[in-house]
Amino acid sequence: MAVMRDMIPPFELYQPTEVEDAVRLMRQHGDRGWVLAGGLDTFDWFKDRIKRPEAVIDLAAVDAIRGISAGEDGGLRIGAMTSLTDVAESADVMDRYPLLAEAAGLVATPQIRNQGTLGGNIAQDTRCWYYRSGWPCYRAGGNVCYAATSRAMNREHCIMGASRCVAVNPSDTAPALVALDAEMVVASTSGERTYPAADFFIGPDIDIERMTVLKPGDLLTRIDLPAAWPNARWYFEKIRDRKSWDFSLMSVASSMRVEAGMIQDVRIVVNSVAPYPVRLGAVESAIRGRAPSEETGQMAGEIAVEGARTLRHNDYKVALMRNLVKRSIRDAA
Amino acid sequence: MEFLRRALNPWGENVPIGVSWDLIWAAVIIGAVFVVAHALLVPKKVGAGEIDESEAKGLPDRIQRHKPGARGFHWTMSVTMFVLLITAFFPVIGIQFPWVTIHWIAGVLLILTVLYHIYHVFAKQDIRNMWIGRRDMKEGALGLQAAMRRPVHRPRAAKYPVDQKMFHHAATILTLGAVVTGVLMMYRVDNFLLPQNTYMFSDATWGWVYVIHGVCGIGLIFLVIAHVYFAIRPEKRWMTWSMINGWITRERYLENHDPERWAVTEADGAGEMEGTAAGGGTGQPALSDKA
Amino acid sequence: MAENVIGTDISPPDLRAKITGRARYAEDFRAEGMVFAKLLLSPMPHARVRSVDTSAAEAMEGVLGILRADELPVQSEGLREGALTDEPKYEGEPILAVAAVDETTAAAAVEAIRVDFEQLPFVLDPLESLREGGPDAHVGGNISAGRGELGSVKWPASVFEEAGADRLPMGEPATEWTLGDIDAGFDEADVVVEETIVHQSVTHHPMEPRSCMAYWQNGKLFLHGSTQSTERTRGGVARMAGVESEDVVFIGEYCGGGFGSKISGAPIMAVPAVLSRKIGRPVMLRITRYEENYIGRARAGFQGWAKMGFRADGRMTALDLYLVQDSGPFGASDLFTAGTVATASYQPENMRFRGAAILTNTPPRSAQRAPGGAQIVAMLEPLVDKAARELDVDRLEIRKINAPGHDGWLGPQQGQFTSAYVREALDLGGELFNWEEKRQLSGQRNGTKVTGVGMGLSPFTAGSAGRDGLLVIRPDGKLHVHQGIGNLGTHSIADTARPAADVLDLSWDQVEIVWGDTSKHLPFSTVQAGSQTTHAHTRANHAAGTAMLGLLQELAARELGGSPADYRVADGRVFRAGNRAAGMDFAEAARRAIAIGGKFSGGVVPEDLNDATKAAVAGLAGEGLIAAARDNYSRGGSVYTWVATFAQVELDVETGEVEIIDLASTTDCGTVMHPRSLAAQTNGGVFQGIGMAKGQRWVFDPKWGIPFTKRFYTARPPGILDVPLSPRFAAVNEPDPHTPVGAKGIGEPPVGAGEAAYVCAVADAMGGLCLCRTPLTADMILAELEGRPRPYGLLETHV
Amino acid sequence: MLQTEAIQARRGGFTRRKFIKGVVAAGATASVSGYLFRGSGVFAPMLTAQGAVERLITLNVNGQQRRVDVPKYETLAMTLRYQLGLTGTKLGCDRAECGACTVLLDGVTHYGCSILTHSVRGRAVATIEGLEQDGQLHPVQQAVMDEGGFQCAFCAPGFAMSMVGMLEKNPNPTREEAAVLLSGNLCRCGDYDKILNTAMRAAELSRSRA
Repeated sequence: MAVMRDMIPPFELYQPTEVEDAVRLMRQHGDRGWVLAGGLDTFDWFKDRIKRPEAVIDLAAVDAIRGISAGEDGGLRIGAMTSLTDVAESADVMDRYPLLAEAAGLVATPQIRNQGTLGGNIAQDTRCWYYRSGWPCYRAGGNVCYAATSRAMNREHCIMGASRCVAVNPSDTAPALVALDAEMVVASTSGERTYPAADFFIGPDIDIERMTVLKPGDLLTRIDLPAAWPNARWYFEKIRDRKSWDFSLMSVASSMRVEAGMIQDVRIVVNSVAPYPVRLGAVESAIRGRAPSEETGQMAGEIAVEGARTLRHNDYKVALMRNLVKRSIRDAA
Repeated sequence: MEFLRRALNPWGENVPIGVSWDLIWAAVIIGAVFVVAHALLVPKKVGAGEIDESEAKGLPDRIQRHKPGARGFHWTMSVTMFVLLITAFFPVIGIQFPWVTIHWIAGVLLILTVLYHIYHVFAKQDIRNMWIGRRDMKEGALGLQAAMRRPVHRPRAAKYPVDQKMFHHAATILTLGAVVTGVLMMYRVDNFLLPQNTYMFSDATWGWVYVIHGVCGIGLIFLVIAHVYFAIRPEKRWMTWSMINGWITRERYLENHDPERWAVTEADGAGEMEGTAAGGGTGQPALSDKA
Repeated sequence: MAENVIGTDISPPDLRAKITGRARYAEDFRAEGMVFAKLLLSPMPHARVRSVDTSAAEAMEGVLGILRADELPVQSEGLREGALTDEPKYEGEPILAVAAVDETTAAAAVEAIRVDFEQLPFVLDPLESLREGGPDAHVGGNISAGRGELGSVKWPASVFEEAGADRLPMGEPATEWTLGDIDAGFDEADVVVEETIVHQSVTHHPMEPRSCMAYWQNGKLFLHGSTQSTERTRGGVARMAGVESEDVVFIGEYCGGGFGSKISGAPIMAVPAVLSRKIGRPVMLRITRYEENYIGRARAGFQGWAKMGFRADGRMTALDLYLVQDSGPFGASDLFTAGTVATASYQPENMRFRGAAILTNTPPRSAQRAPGGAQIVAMLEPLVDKAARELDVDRLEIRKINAPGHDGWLGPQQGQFTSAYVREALDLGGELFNWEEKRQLSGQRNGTKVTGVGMGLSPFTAGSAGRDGLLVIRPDGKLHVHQGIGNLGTHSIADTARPAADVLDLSWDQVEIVWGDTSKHLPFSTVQAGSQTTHAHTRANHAAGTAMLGLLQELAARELGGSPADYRVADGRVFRAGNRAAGMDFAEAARRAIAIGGKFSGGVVPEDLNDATKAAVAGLAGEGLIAAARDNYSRGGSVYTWVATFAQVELDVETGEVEIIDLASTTDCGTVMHPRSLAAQTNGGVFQGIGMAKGQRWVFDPKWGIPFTKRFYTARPPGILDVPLSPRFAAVNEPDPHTPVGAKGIGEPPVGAGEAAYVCAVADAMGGLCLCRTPLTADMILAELEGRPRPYGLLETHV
Repeated sequence: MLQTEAIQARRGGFTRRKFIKGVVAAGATASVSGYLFRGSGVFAPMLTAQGAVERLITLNVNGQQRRVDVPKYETLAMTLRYQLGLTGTKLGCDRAECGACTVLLDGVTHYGCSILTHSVRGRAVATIEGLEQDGQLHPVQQAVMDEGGFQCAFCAPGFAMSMVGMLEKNPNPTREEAAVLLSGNLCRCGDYDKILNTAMRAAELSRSRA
């Protein structure tokens, strides 16, 4: 059968307005259903004719999961369908969680931020080009990782957390949310569950076919930002080949509370180095009680890259990660 | 139901990539049906055999059936097998955990135990213990008829009854199949033992490697179900115990084993008696069991 | 007196249509009963079709027909590329086409077709093909031996062993020329520099993919397509469809970018043309970006080696070049241009050029803005900087020392230039950029950022002979300039008409441009490529304008008495010298021309016109005062334009990222026709060059021969944030003496200048370390700065 | 903020129905004037499942209500180009990467190639064809004329719509801000300098007209 990589194959479309209906439809269609948020990851899969769901459940009209409101604990609640532009330009987010506003504002392009959603951005699939070419790799249910061979082109692939699959998580907002101790609220027909952001993302060792805990029938409805980090020092940087559209070669997000010149508490998260955003727990413990200086940053960087395992073309990521971690401490504002 | 999982390779060619996971359920269901059917249809006869006291003289109370090395092998293999099956199939059915490293390390352990076993068999045991000869076949046929409640006299077995031998051979084939393909698959995952060599074979060949591995794994699901079932069947528990403590009682020996086919010498105290040769020459196992 | 129509900014006549959405590009046309075609692309980089089973597709409701390669008049064979093929030579080469009532059905039908392919050995890296026993891109060879024949070049293993991994193996070259004595040149040198140099292949990726729509009416083929040159596309389409040229109406009023990839249409146009005849319905072939990536042409890549010798005074005594070209499956001529272009920059006293153009199973190459030129400039300029540093000669100065003057020479034949104001352009650039001050910033560190400054000088051919010009003054009193050239966005469709208005002293609002549809009687023109248009076609329209002037004078003398020499033409009137009232306006002249007929109204035409022009004139006969003329102006040598670009960058040493802080370009392109458009063309070319330098690329999986850079985000053409916000520009504006208008082309030379300026500035920021390769991405820079292993071997190209 | 208003407008647009349904009863699958998806019979008769959307819908395009039969998998750019004849919206990549298909939905820029037509019901769709009012060019269009903007201009309609969206958001941008707001559009001619000149001129014209 000839391969064709153009044109969306037909599907049935549902546009529920309530979460319960969405969840019910998702359950009804199981893995033959597809949840459509902003669609910017989705349409690639459809147009490449690699994913062919029989039913698409468009969340655009589910108003309950869009918008930004105050949380009970003084934090913020962001509906999963809130556009990235709304997140980046919300006065509340800019004021209290500038780290997230910055990360959301660096996603792709204005048009994509206008349409793409926060939920979609964090739940997006990896951009490994072997996988996205429709090749039968482990992540696609096959029996090989094409990106980890001795001849593979894997400049963008991971240096940590690999387990058969070496793809990276490409999200810009994911590391920011982990660094802010966000919580993800997931609905399904069996009720609502909440995951700390760090547990929301999973590696291929746990499930090689998914990037998050979301299974068919699970709907990410809300991202809760606790009041733990407002007004903390923060740093976000995204390294990419082109200044617009591009996915990150690497991104770093940090939240830091500094008192009397010393780091009291800190979160440092690096993305595009592993199949999930990597929170650097060892680095965090090592630098508590130290000044956020060049030296501390240097030390943090060295610790951060311990255990990194490079592929044929991505050795530079070790240096880049070390330097970005350093900057995330030294240059935090 | 599909038997194979197939996919288009990068050149658009349809190649197998593995065995269909539906077969896991098939194996489980067939195993369950077999167990239930067997439990319902085959009569339990614990200690039903009559003992010829004349045969008993000179025999110790306890007769060693499995030496510690053999028992060690069996239980190590059991553990690795369970680990392998759980790590292989639980993630497929939706119970997720980081399984790959555990799986291949368990696989390496299994290979080591198998190697030990092979060495042991050739160096210290008599491979003919596992040989299925004419008398075994007859024993099997009569056993089958007995199981079907026909009024036949089931003869006593050699050291290993024919069903045990058959199980052993099936397990051998499936385990070796899984081991050989598993070793090849180690070339496709990141490990410190073998260098990655993804393109050692064509993708169709690789596909068959995965298919064989899957078939063996799924076959082992069935065998394990059957094995565990028999191990806990009341009339076979004495055998299960012998795999734990190494010996069987003289009564069990005489009930179930034909001293002609498994001769026990007087020197065989519990766990220490040496079997002496009394047969041989006609395809019969030499009754020397150092295990 | 009409304002001088040359050298001013005008609003192009098609701009309103473009900005209101009314401008129709190829895919915007509809025809009654139109259906859609989709292509089945080869999944393998090199294969042979054993058999095709279309039965399932044909059984689908809505499927109207299937077109196979053997049904096309032009067959794919050896080095000749057909629109479809049964022996694909790159992954993505079209095998067959399916027509259906809608695209969804056509796509499903393509998927339902079974093709049995026999895999053949393939090669992505030319060096692999050069090894003994290495794979060849074609069954039977790896180079073009001329006249469409295949040849084979293999080098012994010793050549590769000697070179090692990081130096170009240099076996027996397939092409070679020398000037002077290369060894003597190096003996004379005080400083010798030598590097392995690499330039990637780059897809053109015009914004508009090469979609096309065709239908047949009364035995004539009507084809809507995207092309750089209108009239010159018609013949190609006729050949592809197997009909006579006069039976083709080609419509291509707008072209959404070509950059050399749509010079005279595209081979794929044969598909809707032949398929629509087969099924009796208009056929739209909407080419997607995915398909464009494959069939949309690309710049040839190079793996090379260069050695330069300089005297202490900065003069280049010797240049030794060896280039291995990645020619794609059907060949490319960049290699042969590259050596020639090098001479136009440096005028080396002694030179040797060696090379081999090797066929590979990668998408087809064609000219891309300065083919060969941009690559060699970007590869050699950093070496010149390296030598300048060693010699302690200023980098701007060393270029001035070696640049050609008016007595300069070009290429192995050492031909003359028509004009060469190169040093003037360099001086102007130095001033515009403030080189003297900026070069002091070199290496300055601010936090983690280091400043680098660099420049690039890029020559390229910029003209040839024009063909025919055709002008009509209609009874509406306006001058209608019929343009056989295309409208690919350079504004040349309007700007090349300006000399005709200038000759007639006519204000610009009295000029109408007729273009883009061969049924509108268009003259035979140059192909719109090679930066020829501005030079060549201003000559043709100047000739036609002069002919029109003569006709007006003759007509006035005939109607109003006196001799033609007594009459002047200005402001839309022909009148007696000194007495504006004694004459007639153009509308009157047109009416009288129609009444008189004969040579005034297209009845008689100059013999030397091309047949297509004669046919166009015949079609217009009787519609006004008609002047057609051929460009018979003399030629004074090679027409070349030079662009110099200067760049200031900041390199972040912790990330390898580079930001361009300032950018300035200058040019010697003769008379400035249209200042704003010239600046835009130059900056656009410079940005394309920067795009190649920064990150544009191809990546293939070496095992499968399949590319991953099929999308913009993976192929990485530059976006608005990747280039400086306010590039500066100035032109020398000295007329070329060998054309009546003085203008030379500008399309191509800026590309190499921008690319070289960027790589030189980055090298400068790295303390003069030349990585000597493009694209120069953050990962490579960072690895170098951190002393970590290189991400890629020095000779690897598709990374 | 415009975006917030847009969200509210959409909220107001939906009633308490459990599912959004088209205005026409089920079973209405008759084709209107579709070129691209005229229904070959292979896919068209896909029956509308219980609770799924209907094909025949009304779109608000450039201030006009347009009734159109839209397959559920059709994108807005395709509907505009092949069903409504609005070919000013270009397809450069069909993958949300080049911006040639940029349209405004309730005043906000979107890639027309990457949103389902069914997802824009109840939203005001603006395309390049709707900018000119009574023969008067929109300030963005006038700015293009003044600055001689664009070369091949295949990207022009998309860039123009992005500029209109930009002005809604930031009527007085700096050159840098304009570049960021236009960074979702690609110009392969590299005419970015002139495009930014045009954007700045458009802002100027827009302010003077307001």
